[in-house]
Amino acid sequence: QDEVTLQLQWVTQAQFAGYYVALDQGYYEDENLDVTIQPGGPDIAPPQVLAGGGADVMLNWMPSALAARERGVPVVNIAQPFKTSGLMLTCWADAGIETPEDFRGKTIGVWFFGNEYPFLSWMSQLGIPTDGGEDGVTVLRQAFNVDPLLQRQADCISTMTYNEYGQVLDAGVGEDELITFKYEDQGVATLEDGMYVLEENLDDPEFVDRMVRFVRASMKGWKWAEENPEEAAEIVLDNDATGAQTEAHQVRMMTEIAKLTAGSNGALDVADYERTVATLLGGGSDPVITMEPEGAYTLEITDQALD
Amino acid sequence: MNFAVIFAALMIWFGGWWMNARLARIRGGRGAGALAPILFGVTVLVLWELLVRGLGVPGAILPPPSAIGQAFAANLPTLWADFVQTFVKGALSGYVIGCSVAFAMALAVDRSDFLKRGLLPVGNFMAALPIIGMAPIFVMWFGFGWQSKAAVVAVMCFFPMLVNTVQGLAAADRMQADLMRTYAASPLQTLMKLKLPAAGPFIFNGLKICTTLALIGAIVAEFFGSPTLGMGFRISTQVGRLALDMVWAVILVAALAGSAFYGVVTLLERAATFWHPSQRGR
Amino acid sequence: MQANVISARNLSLTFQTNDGPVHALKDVNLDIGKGEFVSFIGPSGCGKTTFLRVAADLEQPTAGEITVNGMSPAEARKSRAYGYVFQAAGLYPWRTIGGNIRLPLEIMGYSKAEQAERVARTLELVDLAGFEKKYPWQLSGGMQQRASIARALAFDADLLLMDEPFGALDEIVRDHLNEQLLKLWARTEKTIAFVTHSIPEAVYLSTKIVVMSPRPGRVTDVIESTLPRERPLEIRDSPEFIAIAHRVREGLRAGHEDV
Amino acid sequence: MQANVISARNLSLTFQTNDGPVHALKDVNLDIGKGEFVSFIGPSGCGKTTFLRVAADLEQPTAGEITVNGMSPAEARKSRAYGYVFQAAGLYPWRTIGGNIRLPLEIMGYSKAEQAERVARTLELVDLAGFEKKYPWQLSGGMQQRASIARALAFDADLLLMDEPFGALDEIVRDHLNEQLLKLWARTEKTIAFVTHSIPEAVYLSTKIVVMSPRPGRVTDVIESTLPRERPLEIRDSPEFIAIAHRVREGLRAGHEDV
Amino acid sequence: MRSIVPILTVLAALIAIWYAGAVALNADWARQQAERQDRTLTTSELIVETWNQDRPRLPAPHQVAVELWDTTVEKKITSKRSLVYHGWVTLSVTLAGFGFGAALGIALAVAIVYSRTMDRSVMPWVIASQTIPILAIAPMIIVVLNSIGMQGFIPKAIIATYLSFFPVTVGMVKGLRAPSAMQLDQMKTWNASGLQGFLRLRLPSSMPYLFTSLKIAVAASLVGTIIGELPTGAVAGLGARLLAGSYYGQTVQIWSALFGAAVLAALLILAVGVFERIVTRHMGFGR
Ligand SMILES: Nc1ncnc2c1ncn2[C@@H]1O[C@H](COP(=O)(O)OP(=O)(O)OP(=O)(O)O)[C@@H](O)[C@H]1O
Ligand SMILES: Nc1ncnc2c1ncn2[C@@H]1O[C@H](COP(=O)(O)OP(=O)(O)OP(=O)(O)O)[C@@H](O)[C@H]1O
Ligand SMILES: Cc1ncc(C[n+]2csc(CCO)c2C)c(N)n1
Ligand SMILES: [Mg+2]
Ligand SMILES: [Mg+2]
Repeated sequence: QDEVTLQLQWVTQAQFAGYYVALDQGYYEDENLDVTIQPGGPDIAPPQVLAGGGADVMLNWMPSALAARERGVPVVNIAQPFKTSGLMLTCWADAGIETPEDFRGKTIGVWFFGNEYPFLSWMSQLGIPTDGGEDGVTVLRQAFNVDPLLQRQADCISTMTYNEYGQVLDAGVGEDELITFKYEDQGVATLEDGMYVLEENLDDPEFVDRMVRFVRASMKGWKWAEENPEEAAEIVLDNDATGAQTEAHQVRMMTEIAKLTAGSNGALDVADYERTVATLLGGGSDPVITMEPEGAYTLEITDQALD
Repeated sequence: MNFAVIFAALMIWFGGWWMNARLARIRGGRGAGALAPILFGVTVLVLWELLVRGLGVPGAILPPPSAIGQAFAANLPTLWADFVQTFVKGALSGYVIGCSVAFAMALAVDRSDFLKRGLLPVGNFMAALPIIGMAPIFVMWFGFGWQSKAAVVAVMCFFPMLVNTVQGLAAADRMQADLMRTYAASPLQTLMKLKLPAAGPFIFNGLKICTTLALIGAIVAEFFGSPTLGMGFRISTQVGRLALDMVWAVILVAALAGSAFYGVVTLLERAATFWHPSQRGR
Repeated sequence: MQANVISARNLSLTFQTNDGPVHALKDVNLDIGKGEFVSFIGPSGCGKTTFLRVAADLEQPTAGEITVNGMSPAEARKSRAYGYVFQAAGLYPWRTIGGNIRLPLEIMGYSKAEQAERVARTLELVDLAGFEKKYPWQLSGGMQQRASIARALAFDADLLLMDEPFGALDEIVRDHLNEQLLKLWARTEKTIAFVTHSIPEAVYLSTKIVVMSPRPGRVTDVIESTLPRERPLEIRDSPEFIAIAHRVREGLRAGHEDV
Repeated sequence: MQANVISARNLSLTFQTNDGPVHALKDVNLDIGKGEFVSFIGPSGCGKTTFLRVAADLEQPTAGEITVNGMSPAEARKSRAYGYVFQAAGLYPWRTIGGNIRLPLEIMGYSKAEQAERVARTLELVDLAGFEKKYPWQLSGGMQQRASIARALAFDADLLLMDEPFGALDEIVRDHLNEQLLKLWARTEKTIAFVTHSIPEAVYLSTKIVVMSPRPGRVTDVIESTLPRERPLEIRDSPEFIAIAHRVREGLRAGHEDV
Repeated sequence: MRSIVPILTVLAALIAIWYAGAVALNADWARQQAERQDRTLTTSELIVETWNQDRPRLPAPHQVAVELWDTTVEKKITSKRSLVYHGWVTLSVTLAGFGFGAALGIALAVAIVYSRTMDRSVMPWVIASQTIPILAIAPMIIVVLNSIGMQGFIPKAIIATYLSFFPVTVGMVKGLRAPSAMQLDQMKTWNASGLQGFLRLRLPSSMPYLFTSLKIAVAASLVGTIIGELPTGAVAGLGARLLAGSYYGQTVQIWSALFGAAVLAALLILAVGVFERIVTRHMGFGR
């Protein structure tokens, strides 16, 4: 069997159901692969792990991956199971926010650690400064939970449709009390949760072959998960070493995730890629990437995997 | 190639060591005292540079010292702002609050045997509590600003300081205390003229332990939420951007600030407890 | 008859320790008159220090009674009736010699000028003039002892309790200080209770020698000295001196054999 | 004439301290013959301890020469030629009394059986039989002193260097140990160098008394004792004893006036 | 035993303050919830409400107690939901880190005491090393070690070692230097070898210092392990529980993990204390 190590970008949860399903259902084994899934965490930068040789393939958001590429870690997108972005801002309705223009003078919680790029380029497209002040927004570096909103330390916070938003609702807040801005709807969506490998490895046909099999099996896992959300959530729970997650939460997450993966067969849609790059390059004075990236994706692997 | 690099590294290491051994044999002399650790530090830096470059370690894993130096020089204003936010506002204020509350508490504990019996064991238990675990809770309670960092620092400093001060206030030996009794000294006189001076070395021990805790606490707390500046914020976001040279520049600031803080308290200690044998000897 | 400065009636003190009670003092009866110089002598552990500590209200008797200046020891302590010299020098290391001597004066609220004057005077008395600014560890053991004596003399207590003040000194210095102490006593008419291990010292200094023996600590002999108050050092070779010393030695030896 | 065990020629030792040099020993000339009992007496700080330490190779002289058993002090130390009793007892608190006495024997590689035998014998000698299993803090000060002496006697050194071994004891116990030491010395013919503050003790024990004076530390008088080797305690009242003691006291006083 | 009453009093006071704090911190949310449901709360309802929230800012003591009971006694200890299981994961790393740390600390101390070069050149850096915020470099340590193939146990143990060696070094240096000049001279008069001097004098006299610092070190090792468990992502261990609790806003879980850690620390310190008593009793220090 050939070994493959996958570096997740977050802790074990239904966001990564496809991979756990593929492992659990033996799809990887069918492809003669021995796959290790490494959970991530708030301080693990997957591109760093990849650069250090700690994993063969990583999941990442495209802004972060492209930024890493500019920083001298040449990562290449080989597959894109997520078609749609799940990122959004969730605000208190009573804070007086109706359009993005109303963000001025408000406090907004943002995830950093490479996840700030979509927000920053959106704001610079709107021409809203992010350094506090009267008509700018005050940015908080929010930890990965929803307390800043519930405690009203922030007027808006970053949430994912499939996770944090549900947590806000679970806390007892009504949907009518909130107003949400999906990046997808604002035309600033960037691609999330793609698979990336190091460029130099793609010169090795054996590696490419392994990735082809890996992507094929993973996509099989994703499609199974979309169809069987409850069982998929169960599989994820079995793989969660902390034992801290609840079933209800994971089932709902799986249901929401299925909406994001629905439009993709795993191959990167070049139009989506170009939209992402345009969003990032349009980042005003401090763009996330300074020039059009080259060779940041390859369709070779999905082409082989999906035919 | 790699072999040559490692060989060169070994040579440099032994060279530095040999020089230091020579230095150590030169007795006395304040200059020599400072030179040895500097030489050691320089040896380590040269080794680091050599190994990172020679073995081709990616900059995203470990940058060479020269790159760190450049990042440091190029980002002085940012680093200064981060330093003020984390060290001056977060760590220092928390340090002052935690240490002074603990000190006041220790005075109360010293006056009451009941409190001493009850509070000290509980205090010792709480001191064993991994306070960093409280950081997310404090960010929730006290907000994203420096106040939550100061709170973490204050709590981290509280117990070491309390335990040391209480121990110190009981440090006066029996004869010294009896002497005060023969003078029929008031409790306040006894405190000012006997207990506090005798507690000096212990109090400073607590203060020294707290200097290292303060910086660590303030930085750690920033990992659980912060405004868009501060040393912890900088480290965490720059790791996410793979700007490791900048990360190490911040670590450098932390080490410099921490060592300086420790050094200042040590100097104060030397001035205030000059009479103690540990300050006189050798 | 003079008023008694210290008067003990059936005084007993038992320490409770983990391996049983220790009878440090047992039925001690003793009167010390005003202006007397009383030495306590006896084997190690016979309760000499304990007796002084009881008189100073540093230890509570378990039975019997003791008065100091006609008051309870606690009242006497609160009225600052005595000065106490401990067995070891016990100077505060964070204060200079001058500062150490000034300590009781500060506590008792003397004026600054008065303090300075008294510090200078007592330093002179114990031959330490010029060492005011030194710290205790910069002095030899003997000098520290003298500083501690000066500290007890700095304020005007009519009663001095001295626990082996000259323990760590060599013979010559000791002789010298013995002379000084006698002079001071003659001049000021203080009452002095003095613990020592040295028989010649006890005989040379005292108007009354209390011989004690241990387990339980009690008084085995009280010897009134027949020596005149005026005592040159040579008096130690007189037959009278030798006779008293002999009696003390016998008393002591008896105490040792008991054990 | 006997061979000299210790022989010093123009021996000097100057300590460099931060406030200038301290002349602890200056041009000391001294011979100690085999089987002699030599006491050193002198005011505090005159260099008595320093002299013993130089002989023991614990301190290096800055000028002059000294030989021990005809060798350099370092060689003598390496051949384990002497036993040293320090000014304080200095027992290791984590070892029993027996263990403390056994310590030098272990280090010098005696066999287990030999160790046990010697420990028992020396304990007997200092009247501590039965206390082998006790820890130092379970003993009184005097017993600790005796254990420390036993430790120096346990191995066969012909030379004993003793620095105020009886400093902290009361008169009666001290007398007893003086007698014991004399007996041991008479029996084993060891050479003993002995530091003391007490004039009677020096006179009572020694065949030779070295009087020293301080700053710079030098020998001011060497008094050969005319007392017989056999010495009951009563000898201290003999006119001969008193005469020697007088001469020592005069020598001492001269040293004190110098200062 | 005379301390029992005061300790209980202090504990009772702490718990009372805790309950009061829970009311103060959770009242806002309780009122908001009531408003959402169009209810008005009486004071006593409010108080009960604040003590029984799902996501309290400060959980009430009984909530933590119930959670602790549920996750220790009620769960199989092999279950991932059992705090005992996570405690064990943390404990094993803590012990390893403590072992390495103590060994390294002692070795360094011996080197420092016996080598002037070490003393002069390394000691200042040992102090400086402790001013580096370990949490900041912990992820990097993990990534760097990951790149040479080490995962999970060892990186965490290394972080624990890093935090625990320092107190041992400092205490042990002090201890090895504790013998008085007289004791050292005594060894010299017997012409003892360096090894004999170490084994028979320096080592025994350093014991009290060593144990004091071992107690600090074992607590530090636990902190190091928890720090190591934070960034590696929620895998297993008390640190992971803490973090997971924080992601999902489950304050009760955070607090029970904290308490688990505190209990663990107290037990470890107690264990070192027992070991100390055995050793010192054996050595005759006891009293
Ligand atoms: N605090 C205490 N607790 C228990 N026993 C004590 C205490 N203080 C003294 N003792 C015991 O009481 C007895 C008398 O002690 P004390 O100090 O009065 O003797 P001393 O005559 O002054 O002896 P020394 O000549 O050694 O100073 C001794 O047996 C001693 O062990
Ligand atoms: N290590 C040292 N450094 C500097 N000066 C020293 C040192 N050791 C001793 N001295 C000085 O050398 C002189 C002689 O000291 P030594 O200990 O030999 O005196 P001593 O005769 O034994 O006195 P004592 O009766 O007090 O034991 C003293 O003035 C002392 O201060
Ligand atoms: C290291 C790292 N941390 C967080 C994110 C952002 N992110 C991606 S998925 C997710 C969880 C949502 O439940 C979050 C917070 C990231 N990309 N990389
Ligand atoms: Mg006494
Ligand atoms: Mg001496």
